[in-house]
Amino acid sequence: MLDFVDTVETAVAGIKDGSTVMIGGFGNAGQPFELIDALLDCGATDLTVVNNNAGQGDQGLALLIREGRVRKMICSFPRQSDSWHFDAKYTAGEIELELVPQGNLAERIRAAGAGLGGFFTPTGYGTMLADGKETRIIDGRGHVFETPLSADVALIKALTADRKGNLVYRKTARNFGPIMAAAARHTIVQVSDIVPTGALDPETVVTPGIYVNSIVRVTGRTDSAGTTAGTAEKVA
Amino acid sequence: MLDFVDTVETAVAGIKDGSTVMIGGFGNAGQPFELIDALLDCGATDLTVVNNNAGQGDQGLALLIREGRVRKMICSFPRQSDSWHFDAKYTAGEIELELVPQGNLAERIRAAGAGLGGFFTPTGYGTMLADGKETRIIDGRGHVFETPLSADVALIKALTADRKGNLVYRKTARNFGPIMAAAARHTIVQVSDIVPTGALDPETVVTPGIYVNSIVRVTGRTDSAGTTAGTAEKVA
Amino acid sequence: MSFQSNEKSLTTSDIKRPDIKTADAPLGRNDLARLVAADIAPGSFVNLGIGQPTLVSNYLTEEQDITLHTENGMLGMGPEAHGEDIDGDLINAGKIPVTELPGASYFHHADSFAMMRGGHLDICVLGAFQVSATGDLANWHTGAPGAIPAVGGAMDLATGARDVFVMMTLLTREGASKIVETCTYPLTGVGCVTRVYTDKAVFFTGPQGVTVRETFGCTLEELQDLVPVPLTAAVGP
Amino acid sequence: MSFQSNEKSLTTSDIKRPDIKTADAPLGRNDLARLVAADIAPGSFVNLGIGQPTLVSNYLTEEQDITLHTENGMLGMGPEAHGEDIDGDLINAGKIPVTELPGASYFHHADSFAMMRGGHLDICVLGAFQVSATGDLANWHTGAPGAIPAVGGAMDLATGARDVFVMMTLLTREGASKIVETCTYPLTGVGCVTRVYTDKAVFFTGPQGVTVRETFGCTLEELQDLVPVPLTAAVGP
Repeated sequence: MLDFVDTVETAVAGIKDGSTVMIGGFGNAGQPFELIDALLDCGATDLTVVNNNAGQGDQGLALLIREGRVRKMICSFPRQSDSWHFDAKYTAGEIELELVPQGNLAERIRAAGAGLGGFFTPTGYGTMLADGKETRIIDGRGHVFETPLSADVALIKALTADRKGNLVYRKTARNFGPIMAAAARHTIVQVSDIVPTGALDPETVVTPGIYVNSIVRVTGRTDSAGTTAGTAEKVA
Repeated sequence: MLDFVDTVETAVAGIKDGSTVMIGGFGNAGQPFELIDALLDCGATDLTVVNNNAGQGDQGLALLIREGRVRKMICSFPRQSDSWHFDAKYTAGEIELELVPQGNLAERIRAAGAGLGGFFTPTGYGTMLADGKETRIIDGRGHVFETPLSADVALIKALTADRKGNLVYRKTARNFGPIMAAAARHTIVQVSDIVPTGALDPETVVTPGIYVNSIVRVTGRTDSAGTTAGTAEKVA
Repeated sequence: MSFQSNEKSLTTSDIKRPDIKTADAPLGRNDLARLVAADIAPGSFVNLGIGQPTLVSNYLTEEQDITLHTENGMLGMGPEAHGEDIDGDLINAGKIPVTELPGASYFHHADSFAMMRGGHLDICVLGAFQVSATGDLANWHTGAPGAIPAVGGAMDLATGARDVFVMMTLLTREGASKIVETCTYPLTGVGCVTRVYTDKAVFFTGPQGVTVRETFGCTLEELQDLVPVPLTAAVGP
Repeated sequence: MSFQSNEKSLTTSDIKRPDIKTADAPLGRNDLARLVAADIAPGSFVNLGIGQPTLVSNYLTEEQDITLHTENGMLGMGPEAHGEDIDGDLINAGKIPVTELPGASYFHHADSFAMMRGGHLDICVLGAFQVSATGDLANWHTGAPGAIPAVGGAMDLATGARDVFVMMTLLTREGASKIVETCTYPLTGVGCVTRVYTDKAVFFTGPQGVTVRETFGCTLEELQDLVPVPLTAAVGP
């Protein structure tokens, strides 16, 4: 079922302790900052978070990690120049890390949304990231077995939604949004704009509304991803 | 490398005997009729053909089958009210059939384009279409192992191409086109229109030009899929 | 607020029918289609199989706001197209020209079957040759010698939707029950059917066996005489 | 007309250089980038890794008509964006603002890595800590105790492109060869590197071991003194 909610607080209110939460975005592009802030405020803890990175600077996911709310990160690139909160928790042994090559991460998320039981991928074969995993030679090439990665909740950002929940994205901010929407049991989307049903060309819909559960309109952040806090606006 | 060719004959001239050829389309929607006719005329034989069906009536793929040019069909639904040419060859033991559930067929084609070694799918588990295949219980549910399905050549139909080979499709004529384009080593596309580079919105491209090798403009067939033969037009 | 589970579950209409009902007469195809339509929860995403299940679309109301999926790559399918509305590029899985409703979307075959296999469709309605007590489905192949097999999307539909409803006559022309202990026809899917709508009764199937929600023109006892598996009255949750 | 194979293959420039060439001096980073750029066949689809490989884009000519891929979901990436052209929604894999060229396209992460893994990119250019004689690559992790591992798309890039070119200095600061018999750093990919561009020579790597295409400021014999694996001059096909 699809709901249009008025505030990011309402949107995330159902997230329970111990949940696995996918968070869209690659760098700042496509990061649902306002939903992450609301997740911080709502108090849910013991979370497993799936994101390409493990937080940057002193915002968003980095703060969730600093506050000790993330039990485990599943990501491809935790260590960055400004990932100090993750670095500290990891070095202290206070956060678990499952490191996955970025393409395997994306494909595992897709597999969950697509109802597959797992797949063999050449990526990572013969490396330490295949340690302990099933391997198989297929057509003379080594492959690693990877399992689907699903989530209780996905927090993603899109450009525009219609009233059926169909989504379009903007440029490289699309990244993990479409596959996370399909892989999560409950998908919460922040959008810049909500348009009437029929206003999106059916040929150009990227995420059909079937994958979307909650939509909240958030304005106030510029596309160049400044640090201005956004505000949720009451939808029409 | 991308070529724009003047005729469907030139487009298919490189197809060799013994090739595996994917043909797009579901029913008449998205069927590249003119490319199939050219394949018939070019004389290539001993083909393995991948299509959802096994030819209808007295046109296109049905004629290829009638002429004995198809050694093997890989499809989900060969038997139709008007699949008499396939029926006759099959009953006479003159054509091999690999029957694949439609979603597994689509996913196997996608897996080939995506460079995966295979996947476990719940579809078909416990049925005769899983006979002889590896099975595995994953999270309490039975799965069948399915392998990627690639091709030497794909013949598909799209609505519009730009000069970079980017494609957009029309309504349910999209069907197998995008995944076949990615799964074949050489993808030949017939389009209704060719536009300058930059004329397609980058957000709405369905098949990026990286998956396309030859493009030919074909006009003359109406969208309601009459039986008028189309003609290839010299591209600008 | 609690989030919807991805698991198979009974829809709201089950909650409304704690007691078994008995109608005066067997249901015709259209009445059966009307009943199925009324049982689909508002806002559902539904795939209607080729043949009898297609009739269900005639009885869906605008208030229900049901979104129809067709596996050849579309959500938001409208009614069959006629006359000038016919467009060869816009067909359903039965290859019949259809129309597009506002809010529709198109996608390729792998994405379409990923949607189905991933459990995102709430309900799929299918015809059947046989359904077993535990919900095994046989609806694609008679297994007759020399028959050319053709499966299409039947196995994907059976496996993918959260709830699989079957619509069929209870008995074959020869009078044999299509609800059976074990399917003798080749299987389409294992343990996938959750509900069977027939002219004589509505059944729930699953790991616990077969229960009866309501009967049409017969008592539960009379029904039991026709069906070779133990039947019990369904109770509310 | 014959169709292009999907297998790893040498590009046209190899055919043009049957004899080993020797330049007077080692190549600087920019000259090396210029050389790599010139070796990329016209019309290629290319992914340039973060760091030194990015320099290659400065030397690609319009006539080459190279399409750049960035794994965060774009084909047709243009140069780095500056000033008013900066758009937070348009970044490359290094999270640097870039621009969009005519004919670009956007896609999601799974489609982007499917494109890479499926062998559709002609060339990927990467930096490296070490490359083995058979083309094993180590470029993601020093393996130092306590180091926080981060792999990003390195393994996918190494495994996916038809040809993987490495750009690096031949020697470490301590003077050790980065071309080695067996990598001592944790591997990124097995047997994936086809060519290594260094300041002192261009090498081909693969199942048959290491051959040298050209040297810069040293003879093949002098080069052999630096590299602990047998070197032979590359011959034309």
